[in-house]
Amino acid sequence: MKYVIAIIQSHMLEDVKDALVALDITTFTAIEVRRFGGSEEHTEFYRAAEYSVGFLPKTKIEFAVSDELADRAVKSLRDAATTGSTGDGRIYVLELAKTVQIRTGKADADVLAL
Amino acid sequence: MKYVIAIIQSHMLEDVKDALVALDITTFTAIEVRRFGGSEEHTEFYRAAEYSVGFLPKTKIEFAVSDELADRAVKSLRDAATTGSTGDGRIYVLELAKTVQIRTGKADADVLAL
Amino acid sequence: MKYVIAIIQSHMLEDVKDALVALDITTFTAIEVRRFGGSEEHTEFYRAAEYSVGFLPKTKIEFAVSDELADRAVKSLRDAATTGSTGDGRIYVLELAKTVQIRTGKADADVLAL
Amino acid sequence: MAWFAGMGAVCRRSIGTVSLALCAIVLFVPPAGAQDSAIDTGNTAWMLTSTALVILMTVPGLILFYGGLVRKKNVLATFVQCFATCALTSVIWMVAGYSLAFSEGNAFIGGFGALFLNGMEVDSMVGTIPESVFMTFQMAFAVIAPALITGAYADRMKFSAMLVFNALWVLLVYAPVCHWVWGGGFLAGDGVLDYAGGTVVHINAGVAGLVAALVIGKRLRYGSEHFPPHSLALSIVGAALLWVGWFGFNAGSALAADGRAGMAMAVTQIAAAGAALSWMVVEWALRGKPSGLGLISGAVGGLVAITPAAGFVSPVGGLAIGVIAGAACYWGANALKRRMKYDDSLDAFGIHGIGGIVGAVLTGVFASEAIGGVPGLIEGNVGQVWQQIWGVAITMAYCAVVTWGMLFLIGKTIGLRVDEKAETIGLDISLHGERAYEM
Amino acid sequence: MAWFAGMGAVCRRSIGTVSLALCAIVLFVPPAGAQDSAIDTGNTAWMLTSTALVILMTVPGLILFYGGLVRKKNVLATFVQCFATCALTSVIWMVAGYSLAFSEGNAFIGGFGALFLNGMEVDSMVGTIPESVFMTFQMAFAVIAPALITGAYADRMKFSAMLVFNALWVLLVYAPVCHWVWGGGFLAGDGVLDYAGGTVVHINAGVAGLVAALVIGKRLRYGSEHFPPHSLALSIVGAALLWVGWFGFNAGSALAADGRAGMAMAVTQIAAAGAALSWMVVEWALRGKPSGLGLISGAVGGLVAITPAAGFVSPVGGLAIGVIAGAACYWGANALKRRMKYDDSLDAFGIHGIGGIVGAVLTGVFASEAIGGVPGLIEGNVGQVWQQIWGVAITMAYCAVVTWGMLFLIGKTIGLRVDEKAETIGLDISLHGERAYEM
Amino acid sequence: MAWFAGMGAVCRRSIGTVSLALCAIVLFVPPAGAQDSAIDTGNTAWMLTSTALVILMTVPGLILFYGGLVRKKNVLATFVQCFATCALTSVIWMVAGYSLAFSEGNAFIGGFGALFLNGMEVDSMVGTIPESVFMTFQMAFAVIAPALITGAYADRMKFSAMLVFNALWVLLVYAPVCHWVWGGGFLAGDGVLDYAGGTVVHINAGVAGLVAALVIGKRLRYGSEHFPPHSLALSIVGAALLWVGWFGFNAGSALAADGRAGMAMAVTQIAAAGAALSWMVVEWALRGKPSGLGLISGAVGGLVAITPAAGFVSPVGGLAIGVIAGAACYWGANALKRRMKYDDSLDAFGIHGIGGIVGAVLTGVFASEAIGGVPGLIEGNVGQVWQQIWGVAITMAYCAVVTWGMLFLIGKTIGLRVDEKAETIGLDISLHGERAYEM
Ligand SMILES: Nc1ncnc2c1ncn2[C@@H]1O[C@H](COP(=O)(O)OP(=O)(O)O)[C@@H](O)[C@H]1O
Ligand SMILES: Nc1ncnc2c1ncn2[C@@H]1O[C@H](COP(=O)(O)OP(=O)(O)O)[C@@H](O)[C@H]1O
Ligand SMILES: Nc1ncnc2c1ncn2[C@@H]1O[C@H](COP(=O)(O)OP(=O)(O)O)[C@@H](O)[C@H]1O
Repeated sequence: MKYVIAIIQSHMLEDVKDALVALDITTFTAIEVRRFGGSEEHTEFYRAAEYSVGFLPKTKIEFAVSDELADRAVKSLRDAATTGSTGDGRIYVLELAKTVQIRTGKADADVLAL
Repeated sequence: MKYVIAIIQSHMLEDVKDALVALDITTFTAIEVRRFGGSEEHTEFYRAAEYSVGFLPKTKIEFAVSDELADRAVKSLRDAATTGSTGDGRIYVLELAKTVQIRTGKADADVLAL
Repeated sequence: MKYVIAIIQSHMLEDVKDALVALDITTFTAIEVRRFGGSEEHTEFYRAAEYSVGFLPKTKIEFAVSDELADRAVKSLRDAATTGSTGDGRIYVLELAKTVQIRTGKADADVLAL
Repeated sequence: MAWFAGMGAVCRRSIGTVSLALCAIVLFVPPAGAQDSAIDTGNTAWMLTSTALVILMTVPGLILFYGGLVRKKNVLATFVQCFATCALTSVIWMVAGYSLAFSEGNAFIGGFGALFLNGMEVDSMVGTIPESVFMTFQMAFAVIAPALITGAYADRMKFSAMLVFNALWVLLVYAPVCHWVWGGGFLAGDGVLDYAGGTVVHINAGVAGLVAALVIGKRLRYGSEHFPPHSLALSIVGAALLWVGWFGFNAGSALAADGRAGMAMAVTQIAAAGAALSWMVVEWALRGKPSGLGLISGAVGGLVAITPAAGFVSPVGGLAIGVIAGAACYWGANALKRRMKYDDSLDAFGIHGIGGIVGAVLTGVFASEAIGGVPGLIEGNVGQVWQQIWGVAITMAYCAVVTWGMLFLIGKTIGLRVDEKAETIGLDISLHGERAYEM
Repeated sequence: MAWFAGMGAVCRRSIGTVSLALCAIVLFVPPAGAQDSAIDTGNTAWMLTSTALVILMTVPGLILFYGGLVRKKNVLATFVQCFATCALTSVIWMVAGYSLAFSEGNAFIGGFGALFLNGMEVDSMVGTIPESVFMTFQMAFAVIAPALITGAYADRMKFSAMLVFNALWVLLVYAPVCHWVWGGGFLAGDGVLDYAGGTVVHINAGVAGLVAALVIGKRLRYGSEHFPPHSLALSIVGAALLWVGWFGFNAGSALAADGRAGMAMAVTQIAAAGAALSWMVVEWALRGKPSGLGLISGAVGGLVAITPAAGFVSPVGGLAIGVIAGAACYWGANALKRRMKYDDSLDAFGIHGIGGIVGAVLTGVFASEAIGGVPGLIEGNVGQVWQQIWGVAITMAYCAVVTWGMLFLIGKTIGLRVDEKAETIGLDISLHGERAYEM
Repeated sequence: MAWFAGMGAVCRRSIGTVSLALCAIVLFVPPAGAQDSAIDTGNTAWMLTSTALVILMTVPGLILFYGGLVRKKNVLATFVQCFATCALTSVIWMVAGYSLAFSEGNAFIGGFGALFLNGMEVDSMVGTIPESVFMTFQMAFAVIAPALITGAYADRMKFSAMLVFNALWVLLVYAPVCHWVWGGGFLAGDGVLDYAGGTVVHINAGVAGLVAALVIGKRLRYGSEHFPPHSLALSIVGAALLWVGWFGFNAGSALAADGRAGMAMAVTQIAAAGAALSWMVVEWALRGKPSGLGLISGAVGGLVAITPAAGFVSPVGGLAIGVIAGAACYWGANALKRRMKYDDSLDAFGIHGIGGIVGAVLTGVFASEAIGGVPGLIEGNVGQVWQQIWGVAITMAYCAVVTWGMLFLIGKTIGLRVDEKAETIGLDISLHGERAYEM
C-alpha cells in the first residue's frame, strides 16, 4: 500500500477531487499549508519592517491507495493538478505499512475500494 | 520504528490523548484537517451559488513509536477514537527510518519512553 | 530518497529556512500544528470550566531530499532549530518511494537540486 | 424610563397605599394619539442616538460577545440566533408587544389599543419626545432581552423552537413585566426602582435562561470534553460594543439629555470599570492569572448591576455597586454554577441574573435622594431594600413559571433540542448549512 | 433631505407644471454664505450623530459585510477598496462634488460656486443646522455610493482603475443625480419622492455595479470553482453595523430631531426586520434551511427598500415594504442573477439595485399623507407611482450610460482588470503586498 | 474644550502678559457646585453622544487597531492592556484625576477639591451642559491617552507593571498637562491652541511611548525575525472605528452642537482622508504598492494631526494639514524609526507623536480668525507658531522626564518586562492563561 502526499495549487483542489473520485478514491484529507519556494520570494513591508518572504499558500492532500492503484492515482492527480506554471507542486509517494479503519477496526481494509 | 498518522473525529481528541498518555506516548502533534468523503457530501448555497461540498472538519494526529509499541498504540488509539458512526476515520502506519531529538541531537532517541 | 518531517519551535522557522536554503533545499512546506507534550501541560480556566491543557503551537515542516543529502539536511536542520530548551521538537525521516513534479510530470525529479 | 419609575416612586411615597390605581393612571403612557407637550429637539436627538446604541448592543455587540464564546462549529448559529431574534422581536413588538406593555390596560398588562402601533402619529408625544422615538427605543429593549437568553441554551436548541419561544416570551413574559415597571403597572406603583431595566431586562432574561438551561439539559459531553471559547478576541470586541451601547441603555432611560442622563452615564462608566477590576482582582488572587474573559465578564456584570441604579445613585454609589457586582458575578459564573451543575452555556443567569439581582437590591441600598429623588438604606430608608427584593422576587417567580410552561409546551410539540448527530457536527452546518470560517 | 424632497413634492402639487423652475429656486441650498435662520442645537446634535453613523456604514460596516463574502486571498483588497473610496471621495466631494450637487446651477447640475467649500463659514446655515454639518452629512452619502459599487467588481479590478473610476463616478454620476433629487434639480421638481437616497445612492450604485460587472467580466473559474464566503462571521457583523448606521442614513435625512425622524427610524427598524424574516422564510421553504447569509441579505435588502420611503410611510407600510423587499431581493440575488449569468460578485445590483427599485416604486404605493404630506397609490394617488417609476427610469438610464462610458475609457487607457496571475494569487498579495491573516 | 482654549487665546491676546493669573481664574472649571447657566439639551445630547464615541475609540477601536498588528501569541494581551487601561483609568479619574486636572488649583495643577467627584451634583453645569457629562467626556479622554502608549511596549511588558505605570501616568503626567491646557493652567494662558487634545493626548502619549520603548528595550529577536501583523483585517476595522469615534473626540471638543462643532467634524473627515491618500501616494511611489496598513496608518496620522487644529482651521487648511501629516507620519514610522533603532512596536510615537507635533505646529500656521477667532501664520500671526512650538516643547520635556522617572522606579521594584520564556511563548498564555483563537 502507498501513502500519497501532494502539494497542489489551492484552486486546483476541485479538479483533483474529481479525478480521485473517478478512481473510486472517495476520501482524502486536505489542508492549507504554506509553501516556501525561493523562486516565488517577494518583499513585504510593514511600516519600517522590510522582510523578504517566500511563503505562498498551497493545499496539501493525503490519501492511501493499494499498490496496484498507486500509479494510476498519481498520474490522474498529476494530470488534474497541472496548470503548467511554476508552483504547481509535487507528489510524494510513501510506503504504507498498515491501515486500520477506526469504525470497524478492520486492518488493511479495502483501501482500493475507498 | 513507526510513524503513526490518524484521522479522527475532532471531538474524540481528548479520549485519544488519554489513551496515548496511558501508553507513555506523552507527545504528539494534532491539526485540524478537512476530510473529503463522498458519503458525507452536502449541498451549500450562497445566494445564487449552489455547490456540492464533501468536506467536513476532522483532526489529524501524528506520533512516532517503537516497533514493539506500535500495535498496542494503534489498538488503543482505535478503541479510544471509535464512536461507531461513519466518519470515525482511519489510522495509517508508516515505516520510520530515523528520528532526532532537536534539543539533544540524539538520534533514534527513546521514542518508546516519549 | 527521504521525506523529512520536523516539528520545531515556531520562532525558529526563519533560521531553519536559511539552513535549508544553504543546502539548496529551496522549497518546503510549513504549517502550524498543536503539540501535545505532558511536560508543558497547564491549566486553563474559562469561568466555571477548568481544564488541563497540554497543547502548545509549533511549526511542522516537510521536505524531500535525496539519500545522499539526507543526513546533512537533518544535521543542518537540527543545528538551526536548537534553542536548548524543552520543546525544541523532533525530526522524523521517512523512506520516500517516489516523487513527481506536477508541472513537468517528471518522476523522481532532481530532488537534490530542489 | 427613569421618568416613570421615579414618578411612581414619588407618587407612592406621598399618597401611600392608594397609589397603585392612581399611579397607573398618572404613569400610563398613552400611545394612542398626540399629547400637547412641546417637542424638545435636544432630548429627541439623544433618544434617537440612544435607540441606535441599544440596537448596537444586540447586533453586533451581543452577537460578538456570545459568538466568541462558543465552539467553532456553532459560531454562525449563535450569530443567527441573536440576529433573527432582533428581526423577529421587532416585528412582534410592533404588532402587539408595544400595545401589551404600554397601551391602556390594567395593573398587570396593557391593552390592545395600540396593536400595529395604531394611534402612533408623527406628532404623538411621550413627554418631550415623539412617541415614535419612545416606541423604537422600547423596541430595542424588547430585542435585547430574548437575545440575552440565547446564551443559556446555545449550541443545542432547534432554530424553529427558538423562534417560537422568543415570540411567546416577548408577548407573555417581557411585555407584562415591562408593563408592571414602566407601563403603569403595579411594580412601579409599589415604589420598586428600576431605572433602565435591571429587573425588566436582565433578571428576566437571566431567570428565563436558567429555566431554559435546566429544561433543555446539558450539552453533549459537557464536563468530559473541554469547550474553550473559539475566539476570545471576538468576545472582547463584543463586550466593548456592549459597553458603548450601554450608554444608550442607561443614560437613554432618562428619556432626556439632562443632568440625570449625564449622571447615569457617569455611573455606568464607573460601575463597569469597577466591576471589571473587581473580577480581575478576585480571579488574580484565586487563580493566579487575570484573564481577558474575566475582565470582560466583570465589566458586563457591572453594567448589568448599575442598570437599575443608574439614575438613582451617586458616582461613589456606582463604584460600590460595580465592585460588589464584579465579585458577585465571579461567584455566580463560577462557584454557583459548579455547585448547581446546570449547563447555562454562556452564563446568561450567572452574569445577567446574578448581576441583575445584586444591582436591584443595591439600588435600594445606595439610592440617593439628591440624585433620583428617592433615598435608600444608607440614607435611612430601609423599606426601599424590601421593595427592591419584592420586585425581584415577583419578577423571578412569574418569569420562571411562565417560561417553564412555554418550554414544556414547545418541547412536547416542536421539540426543543436538535438530535445528537446535529449537535456533534455543529449547528452551523446542521441548521444553517454554512460555516462561520472557510478554512 | 426629506425636507427638500418633501418641499419639492408639496411645491409641485400646489403649483402644477410650472413647478420645476420655481422649485429649483425654492429648493436650492445656498452653500455660499450664512442664512439667517437660527441654529437648533437639538437638530444639530442629531445631524452630527447621523453623520458619524453614515460613516460607520462604510467603514467599518460595508468593509466587513463585503470583506467577509470574498475569498481569503482578496479580503484585504476588498477592505482597502472601501477604505480608499472613503478617503478619495471625501476629498473629491470637498473639492468639487458638493459644489456640483448643491451650489447654484441649473435643473440638471449645480455650479462651481462652492468649489473647495468656498463660502461655507462657521455660521452658514442650511435650515436649522450649520452648513458644515449638512455638507459633511452629504459627504458621508457620497462616500457610501461608490463604496457599494465595489461589491460588483470585487476580486478582479485594478486598484488604480478603481480610484479613477470612483473619482469620475462621484463627479459625473453621483453629483448630478444628487442635484436632481436634493439639490434643486428636476426630479424633486417633478414630485419624485426619495426620502433618504433610494434612488440617489442605492439604485445608482446598483446599476453602476451591474454595468461594471458586465464590462469587466466574470471572475476566473466562476461557475466551475466554488467561491464560498471566507467568513460569514465578519459579514454578519458588517450587516449589523450597516443596520445601526442606517438609522443615521434614514432618520438623519429628516435634517432634524423631530417626529418625522422618529417615524423614519421606526420604519427603518421594522422594514429591516420584516425583510430579514421574509428572505429567511422564502429560503427555508425553497432550500430547506434558513442561512445566516440569507438573514443578513434580507435585512440589507429591507434597509435599502425603506430608504426612499422612510419619511413617507406608516409603520404598517414599512412592514409591507420590508416583507416585499426581502422576497424581491431573494429573487434578485438568486433567480435573476443565475438567469442573466453576469458575475456581480457580491450582489451590488441584486440587493441594492433591486431593493432600491422595489423601494422607490413602493414608496409611491404606501406613501401616507399623514406622515410625509404626500399620499400614495393606496390613498388614491395613482400618479405618484408613475412619478416614482419615472425617477427610477431616468436615474437608471443616465447612470448606465455614463458609467459604461467611463469604464470603456478607463479600459482603453489604464485597463480595468488585473492579469490572470494576479487574480489567481489573489489581490491582497498582488496589489497590496499583504495578507489579511497571518497563518 | 475649544471653548477653554479659545477663551484662553482671546484672553491672552487682549490683556497681554498678566493673562496667566487672570485666565486661570476665568478658565477655571468649578466642579464643586452648580453654576447658574441654563442647560442646552441639544448641546448635552451631542456631548453624551461624543462621550460614547470617544469610549468607542479605545474599546473596541484601539483594541482592534493594535490587536491586529501584533503576533498571534500576543493578541489577547494587547486587547487586555487596552481594556484594563479603560477600566483602571476610569476609576483613577473618578477618584483623583478629574480633581487634579479641573478643580481649583494653581497654574501647574488642580487641587483636591473634587476627589471622588465631590461636589458634582445632578444640576452642576459646565457651560451649557451638565458637569457629569463634561466629567465623563474628559474621563474618556483620560482613558485613551494611556491606552495609546500600550502600542509602544506591546509584546513584552508585565501586566502588573503596566497597571501601576498607567495609574501613575494618568495622575502625574496626564492630569497636569490636561490642567495646563484645559483646566485653567499656564499653557492656555500663554495662548497655545489645542482644540481637542493634540498636545494633551497625542504628543503626550507618543512621547511616553517613545520613552517606554527606549527604557524597556527591543522585543526578543527584533530585526532578525519577521513580525508581520497577525491580522490586518482587524486593524483596518479598528482604524475605521477610530475614525468614527474621532468625530466625538474633535467635534465633541466644542462642548456644543454648533457651527464650530460642525466645522470641526468637516475638517476631521477631510484631514483623515487627505492623510490616508497622502501616505498611500508616498508609499506607492517609494515601494511600488499601496498597502492597507499604509492607508490606515495615514488616516490615523491625519486624525491625530487635525486634533489640535479642528476648531481653528478652514476645510482647505484641514486638507493641507492632512496631506502634510500623512507624509510626515510615513517618515516617522519608517525612516525615523529605522534610523533611531528603537523598537516602538506599534508606532505610538511614529504616528501619534509625530502626527501630534506636526498638527500642533501646523495649527499655528493654518489657524483662521474666521473659524476659531485666532489667526495663524498664514494670516500674518507669526507668533502663534512659536506659541505652538513652546506648547509642544514644554509638554514633551515634562512628559519625557516624568515618564522616564516612573519607569525607572517601576523597573527597580516590580520589574518592567516579562522573562524570556514568557515572551517567547507569548503573553496571551503566559500572562493571561488564554489564547485569542482556538485552532
Ligand atoms: N483512502 C483514504 N486516504 C486518506 N484518508 C482517508 C481515506 N479513507 C478515509 N480517510 C479518512 O478517514 C476519515 C473517515 O473516513 P470514512 O470512510 O468516511 O469513515 P469510516 O471509515 O468510519 O467509514 C476521513 O476523515 C478521511 O479523511
Ligand atoms: N513521539 C512523538 N511523536 C510525535 N511528535 C513528538 C513525539 N515526541 C515529541 N514530539 C514533538 O516534538 C516536540 C517537542 O517535544 P518535547 O519532548 O516536549 O521536547 P524536547 O524533545 O525538546 O524534550 C513536540 O512539539 C512534539 O510535537
Ligand atoms: N523538496 C521539496 N520538499 C517539499 N516540498 C516541495 C519540494 N519541492 C517542491 N515542493 C512543493 O512543491 C510546490 C511547488 O514547488 P515549485 O518547485 O515552486 O513548483 P514547480 O515544481 O511547479 O516548479 C511547493 O508548494 C512546495 O511546497
